[in-house]
Amino acid sequence: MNIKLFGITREIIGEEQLTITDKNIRTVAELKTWLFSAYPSIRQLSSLAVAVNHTYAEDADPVGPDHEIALIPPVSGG
Amino acid sequence: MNIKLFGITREIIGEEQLTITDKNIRTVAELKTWLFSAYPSIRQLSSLAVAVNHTYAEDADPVGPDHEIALIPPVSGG
Amino acid sequence: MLIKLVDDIDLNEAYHYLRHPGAGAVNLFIGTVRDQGQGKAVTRLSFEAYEEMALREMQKIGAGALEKWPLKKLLIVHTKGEKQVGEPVVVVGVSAPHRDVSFEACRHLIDTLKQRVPIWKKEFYTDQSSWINAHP
Amino acid sequence: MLIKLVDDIDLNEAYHYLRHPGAGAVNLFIGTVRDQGQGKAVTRLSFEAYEEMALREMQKIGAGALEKWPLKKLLIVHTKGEKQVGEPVVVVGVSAPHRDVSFEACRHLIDTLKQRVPIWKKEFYTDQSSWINAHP
Repeated sequence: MNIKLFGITREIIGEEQLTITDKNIRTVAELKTWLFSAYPSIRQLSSLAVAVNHTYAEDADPVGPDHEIALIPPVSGG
Repeated sequence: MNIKLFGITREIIGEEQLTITDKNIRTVAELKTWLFSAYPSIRQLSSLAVAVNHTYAEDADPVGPDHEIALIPPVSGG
Repeated sequence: MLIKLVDDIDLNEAYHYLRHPGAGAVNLFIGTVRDQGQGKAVTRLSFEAYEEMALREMQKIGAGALEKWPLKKLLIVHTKGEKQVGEPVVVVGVSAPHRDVSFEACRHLIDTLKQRVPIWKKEFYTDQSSWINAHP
Repeated sequence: MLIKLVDDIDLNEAYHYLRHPGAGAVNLFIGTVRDQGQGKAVTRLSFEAYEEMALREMQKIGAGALEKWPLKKLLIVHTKGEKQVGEPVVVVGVSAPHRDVSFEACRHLIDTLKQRVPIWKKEFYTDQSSWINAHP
């Protein structure tokens, strides 16, 4: 499963894309738990959303290799 | 005393400027009373203000030959 | 503060006037000639202004806004003469550090202009014409 | 509805897009690079966008506004890349029959854009830089 990274999450993780092979990650909530553990400084952000197929996803929404997944740290456009 | 006319008051009176020689007209209120009597259709306007020296004047303010006086029918700029 | 009566509105000039390094927000309101008025089709408009007094009232409105809000720049520009459907007739605008103030102040400028500035609009329809707001 | 990500904002294009014979009111909000942020002097900004999703969110915001208000036209244009102090970074605008709606809808566009659209601003100061809003 590939995860696109932007802004501060790109800088924290140090890549433009993260590849996760752990098959136990099947929901947005599980993905966030995994990220918080692997990259503790992500916890310090004001918020962290996950986009699945270009749409804001809920914690219970599924994630998998067929989805376009991205981390959305706090936005600051405008 | 000369009175500048704009918009619908210019059309009602039929002139760009009105000259009044009646010496009994010494205030804005007296000027309005005179106008309402001389040009009854002015009464039908939504409002009528009088400007003295480019400023909205009150009923009690003086008017005379040394002032620049104008009738201000309801404005509609913008 | 840019206050003037013009034949035609230049929006780029307006925006460039408002730019300021201390401003994060610019709000511009542009009033344009609508194709309908009083329930009839409008063919064109004409504006008449008591120019000296209109400029003075516009200046008072601008000065009042600069006193009330922390604005960087402010403009009020109105046209005079004949206007066709779709053409801009007035532009008001401000620049401010933040957007709240920019919306509030810009709204105040156009509302107050419409209440106080001695400019009169005549709408022409296919068969007649009317001075706007003149009668109840 | 004009929705796009661009290198540079063209305000004349924006205004010409919004013109409509049925509109009496146009409101435009332009966000610009301010010379201060987080209490420090800003030297420049950089915007990063998740482009496909940003465009999709901008389209949703526009569609929502067209449903809620009787707008004639609507635009949301954001820049990407590097911006200097004073440069415009976003323009949102609407045309509507009357001014009330134009102010309300334009305000809604910029507020919602700032909440939802996946674009990130990095401010550069003389000695460091910061992703805006990232931390509490």
